[in-house]
Amino acid sequence: MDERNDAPAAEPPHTDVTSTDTGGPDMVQLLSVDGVRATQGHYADLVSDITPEVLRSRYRDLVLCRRFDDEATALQRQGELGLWAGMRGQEAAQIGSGRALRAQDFAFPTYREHAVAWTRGVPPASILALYRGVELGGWDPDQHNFALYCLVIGSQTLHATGYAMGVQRDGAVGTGDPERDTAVVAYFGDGATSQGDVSEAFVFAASFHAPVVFFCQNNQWAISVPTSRQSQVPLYQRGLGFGIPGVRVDGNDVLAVEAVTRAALERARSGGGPMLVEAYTYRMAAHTTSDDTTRYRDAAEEQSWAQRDPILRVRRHLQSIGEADQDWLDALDREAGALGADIRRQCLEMREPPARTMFQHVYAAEHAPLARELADFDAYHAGEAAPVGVPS
Amino acid sequence: MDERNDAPAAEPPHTDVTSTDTGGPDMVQLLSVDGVRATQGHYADLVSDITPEVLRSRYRDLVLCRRFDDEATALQRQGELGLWAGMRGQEAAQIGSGRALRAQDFAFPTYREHAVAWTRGVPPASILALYRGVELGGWDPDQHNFALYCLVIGSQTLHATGYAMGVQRDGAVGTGDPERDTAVVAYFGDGATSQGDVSEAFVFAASFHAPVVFFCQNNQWAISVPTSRQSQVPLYQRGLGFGIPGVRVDGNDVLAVEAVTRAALERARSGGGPMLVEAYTYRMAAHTTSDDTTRYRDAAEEQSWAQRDPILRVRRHLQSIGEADQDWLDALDREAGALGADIRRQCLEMREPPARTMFQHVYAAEHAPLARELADFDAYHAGEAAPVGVPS
Amino acid sequence: MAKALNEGLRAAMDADPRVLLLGEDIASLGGVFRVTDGLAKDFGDDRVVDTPLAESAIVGTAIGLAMRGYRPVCEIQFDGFVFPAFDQITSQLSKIRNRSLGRVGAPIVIRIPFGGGIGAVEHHSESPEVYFAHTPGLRVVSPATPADAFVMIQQAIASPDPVVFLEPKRRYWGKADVDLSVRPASATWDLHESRIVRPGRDITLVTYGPLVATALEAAAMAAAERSPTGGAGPDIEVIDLRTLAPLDLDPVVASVVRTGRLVIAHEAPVVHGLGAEIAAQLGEACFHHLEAPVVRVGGWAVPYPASRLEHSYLPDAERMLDGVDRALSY
Amino acid sequence: MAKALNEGLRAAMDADPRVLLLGEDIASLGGVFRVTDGLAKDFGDDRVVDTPLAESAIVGTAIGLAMRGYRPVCEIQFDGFVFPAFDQITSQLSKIRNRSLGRVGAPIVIRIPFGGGIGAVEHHSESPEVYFAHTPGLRVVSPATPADAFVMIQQAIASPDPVVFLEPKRRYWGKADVDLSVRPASATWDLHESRIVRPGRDITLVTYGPLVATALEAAAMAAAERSPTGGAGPDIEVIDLRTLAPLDLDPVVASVVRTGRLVIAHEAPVVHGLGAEIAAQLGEACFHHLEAPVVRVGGWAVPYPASRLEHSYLPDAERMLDGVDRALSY
Ligand SMILES: Cc1ncc(C[n+]2csc(CCOP(=O)(O)OP(=O)(O)O)c2C)c(N)n1
Ligand SMILES: Cc1ncc(C[n+]2csc(CCOP(=O)(O)OP(=O)(O)O)c2C)c(N)n1
Ligand SMILES: [Mg+2]
Ligand SMILES: [Mg+2]
Repeated sequence: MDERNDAPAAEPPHTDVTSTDTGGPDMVQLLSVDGVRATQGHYADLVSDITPEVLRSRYRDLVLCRRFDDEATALQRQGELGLWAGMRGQEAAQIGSGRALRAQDFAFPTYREHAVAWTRGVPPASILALYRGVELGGWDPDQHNFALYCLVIGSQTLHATGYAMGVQRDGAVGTGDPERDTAVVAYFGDGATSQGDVSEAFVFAASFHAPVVFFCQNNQWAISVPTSRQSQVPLYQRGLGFGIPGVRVDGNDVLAVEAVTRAALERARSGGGPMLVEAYTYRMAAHTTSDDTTRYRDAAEEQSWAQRDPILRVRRHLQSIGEADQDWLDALDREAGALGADIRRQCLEMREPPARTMFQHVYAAEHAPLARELADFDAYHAGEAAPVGVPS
Repeated sequence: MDERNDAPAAEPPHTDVTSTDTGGPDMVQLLSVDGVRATQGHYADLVSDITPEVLRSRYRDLVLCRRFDDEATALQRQGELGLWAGMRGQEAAQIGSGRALRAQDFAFPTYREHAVAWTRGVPPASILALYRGVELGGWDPDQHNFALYCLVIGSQTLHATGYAMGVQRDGAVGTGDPERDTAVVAYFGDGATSQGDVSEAFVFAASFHAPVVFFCQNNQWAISVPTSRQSQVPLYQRGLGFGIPGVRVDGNDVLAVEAVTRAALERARSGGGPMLVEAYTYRMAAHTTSDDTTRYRDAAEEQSWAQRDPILRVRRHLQSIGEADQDWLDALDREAGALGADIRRQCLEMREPPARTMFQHVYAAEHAPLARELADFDAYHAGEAAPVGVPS
Repeated sequence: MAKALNEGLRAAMDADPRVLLLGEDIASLGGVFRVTDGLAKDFGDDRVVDTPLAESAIVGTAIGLAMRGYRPVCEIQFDGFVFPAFDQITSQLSKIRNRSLGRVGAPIVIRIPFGGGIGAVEHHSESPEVYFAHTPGLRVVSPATPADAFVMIQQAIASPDPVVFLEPKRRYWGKADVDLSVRPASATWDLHESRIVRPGRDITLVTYGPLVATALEAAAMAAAERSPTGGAGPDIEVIDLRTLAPLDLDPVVASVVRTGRLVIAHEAPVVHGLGAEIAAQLGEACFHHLEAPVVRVGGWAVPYPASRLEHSYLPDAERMLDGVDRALSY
Repeated sequence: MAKALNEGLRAAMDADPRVLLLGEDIASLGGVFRVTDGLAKDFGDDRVVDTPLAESAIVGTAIGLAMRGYRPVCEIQFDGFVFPAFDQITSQLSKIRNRSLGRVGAPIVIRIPFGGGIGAVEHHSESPEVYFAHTPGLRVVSPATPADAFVMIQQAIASPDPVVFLEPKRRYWGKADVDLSVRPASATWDLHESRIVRPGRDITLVTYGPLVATALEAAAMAAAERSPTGGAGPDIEVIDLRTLAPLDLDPVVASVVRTGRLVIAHEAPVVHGLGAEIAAQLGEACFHHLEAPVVRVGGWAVPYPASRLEHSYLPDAERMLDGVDRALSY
């Protein structure tokens, strides 16, 4: 395919039926690896409002988030972060699903949803606070309708389900009011599907018909363990026996992800109950900066997925329809550079709070023993290093 | 249907395709409520070796186990047991599956599998030990290939899966040697399907292709909570998304249960991996003797299930083919009476062991602090009630 | 006490529409101990929720509900069944406020019928309080009387912090007059206040929950031994901790300063039991006042035994008095 | 120490074909700390099993494997992730021998990298030892040195009882000569023996796992203050508990009888920490020998803080010396 082709090719309309990708025939795809956009079909119709202009803004999301990720990785290498869990390769799954959310919706992330955070307006630097080790949280969940990161695999799916049960009790489901009806989305990985909590979340969500979308990014690996160890049937089917329909979407196709997530969210908001979306994608980088992928997967696999880079295909598409000329791309590059520099600056400026703040917010109400411990703490730190003396 | 009809009716052969029962069209049934036996079909063929003679022995199992259950209930009412979890209505599900086991197979029960225990040769009185409160266990699991009861819902499904993984490592799967190839069966209830442990057991069993059959007795209730609260799709489908095929069988049909369980066990033994059997049945009595069913279900429901009593239909069938004359039935009644009396006698004779035995078997190896506690215990009990004195 | 708790829950639900109950068999059945009897009928299925059978999910969804502004009260059917929820309690519930810098609260109560003495089968008689008391971020309380139960359950629900609410199940059937007009705002005492339930001069006996009644029995037995002419029988001061986390040991210290001797009793194993911390703190606070080592009376370090042996496992009045005697005769 | 553990696991697997390892990322990756590095290659996938991501299932299936005659060693990836398995450990693993009257054993080792000090994110620096030590039926140990780790992991695997094996993760990288010929049968000491790692005259400092090295550092700092002319700087006796359940306090008692003063240090919160039980027992055993209250130095009663604050959370040599000073100047 000629990347410079300015006008859409005069081909028969592309449909979203399936992909010939490794995701198998059930996978929804709207943008092929070559950058051809499907224009007909159920899911294509759902995103017919995504004009080239909107798609350019998605592309911008993708590029900026990748830059954010790269900058964080670099900061970690330079000792400015304790750890970084990169998302390279998963940007489309995150931007597509994040952009499908409405303001009133609420998202529950794992520790890797940096691009979803981006769509929720969480400042990138806030995320670094956690990985820099200066905070355990980083942002106000209620300000962004985006929960704090959750490092214990699977736990957050229950919180999401409970939150959705609260939404039901608030009468914010199925009213038909688009500003009011609310969905919840729970992010989790392929490995997480094995945790009891995730299955229990399916049980509760199905039983109470809760407005929650389970969004599984199957990035093929749980650290060093391949998805096949967690399940020998496609993960989007995991919900079937719980009464939760599932759909597999090409997680490297930002358009398809947005379409599929929109449908699932709308179903939830309108009272249709929970649904499972499996975004079939790939963790292109290591699990975290502490990980060593050479121990468990080969370069060929990584290379084959590099072909399916979620950013590449959007650029190809935009270029193919003449919506991404070099000037625009260059400007975006500069914007990304500035973002990276800004994130870096903010990161370096981030100091840990005074140690005594660890005693704060343990409880909301008074707690005498802790107050005494804090007094001891303060006394210890106020005094000089305790003199070492023989018994008096 | 005329229960006295001595010869099989000259009808077209009955098949096991489906039942018209409340279990729905997918449910395997071989003995209708009226006592008509299906003689053709996949599952019917699997139990073609179950001659009327064998069926008489199954009937005997059912009758004796019910008597056991009744006796235990009576003993509890009289204060001889602390509690009793009855199984009335579930005898066929338990006898059918228990009789499908081979000697080398291993079963992991809940707290209600008294009739499975019966098929494993566990003396009924041993089971009473637990409910009488004189022991926490009651039998030697390895002697009967029948694990101790498990009161924490769902836990045992993981033990069963692990045991099955051990069977695999022993090379006792898929050798073709019927004395060697071994399957494991995990019993659990409809309520248990919601526990994370059960889903995790599915994950491990599927991932490792372990020779374990998950046998769910859907008795419609988890104490006061109906199955519909746990799942809105039939439970036999729960395994689908884990890669575990499922089948629903009429749990009140001892023949169908034996057929379906045989098939699942044989599949496991031969290396075909795990399978889920849902025995669709009914807890005709209260959850336990502490329970009060009037608070959550109506008599009409109980009555409708009474029609489907698992014992009744076998008798109808045996009578219809002239294999259950009154003399035989009377003799069986007497045997049951004797069994009941014997169980009662053994129960009443059961004394709690000396209290100091609670210190035994906490550890296999030496444990100094516990030895000191035991010494304190002995000293305390050796002395008179400690004199109460003012400070010396 | 079951009835008092029922009334307390009702008062809390009346007072605040955000309060809702989650648990197994709590709606139509009213809970296996009937603590929630009638509440589903009066407050509806949305506020008294029979959940699927999964404790981790009960606590996990409660956290989500709390994030949405609700104040869930979870019932764990028996002490032994709280462990599937231990991860959600320990790693999520207890930390959420701190890690969010106070932005996300978790005003969740986890009600657990706990302890032995009812002749139950395995896993129905556990005393897991230390697991929770050792976990920063949680509060742990246990009422000993119906009157306290009525007030404390309301206080716990009103607390902005997560509270593990341990109900001494063998005292459920205990009856007493309860002033049903008390509300958290009108209570004269805080959720986290220990109290002297029986003053005494000779020795301090500290306990909580199910054993408070037993301790009073022991004190009465000792008193019965006493004669006006100065016969045997020590005058035992009994303190009901009520709050296990935070501990309120000031009354205990004040008492031991007077008596010089301390016995601590609980059903949980002595080793690493609540008594260890109390002994450690008192050993420091009353270093010069203790006339004898602190004596701990508790469960043995074995799995909770078969029910017919539980009387030999559980501290009774005699064993408490034996402890008293050992402390006094040191 | 990681390498010593690796060698110990290898020796145990060589010695007994029933030993197998279960865990997340332990095969091709060799564990996130490389403790199982190379073992999958040498012993095969059947004996070094990369499991699906579920801790309850890891322990639960280990119990089943043990019932079939295997001796599973489970790896929990980090301390904070043991809680999903807490139910299986507490209600099943710990009780199975007792409830079966000794017919069913559970020779299972649960390896847990534990404690802080490596600058990790949340849930990766927990010290859950008391939860296990308080649970009858479990054994709990923690090695402090590579040499001990090598022997203790073999002893733990050889134990017929379940052992929670706490590996001080910040000492994984510590190197030392290890005698690789020692086997459980040839070891001169038992798994459950504490030991004096540094004799001293003035005060006893008890700790375990990660803080043993810190305690030695503190003792060295104090010694450095000492002058031949009798200057400041107490002579600190350092005891490495090694075994947390059962506790082996005889050496501690003997030491305190000599020194009259005791400081206990651990990373876990002080409240209900291991030090509480030790203080309680010593308060009794050394009632007349203690010249000052037992001093406990530990983590604060707050959730483990963000990593950049952990130095203020974890007891370091200075805080230990502060505790020593408080005990000495009482
Ligand atoms: C309960 C629990 N167990 C183990 C871990 C350690 N751990 C962190 S990430 C991870 C793999 C997660 O895989 P997946 O769910 O596929 O998410 P991904 O990292 O691929 O996004 C593991 C095992 C954890 N965080 N929580
Ligand atoms: C983990 C756990 N939670 C709660 C309970 C209390 N409980 C005992 S039986 C039961 C219902 C079980 O229902 P089901 O699995 O359908 O089995 P059934 O009793 O009907 O045979 C409950 C909630 C328990 N034993 N274990
Ligand atoms: Mg993954
Ligand atoms: Mg049931």
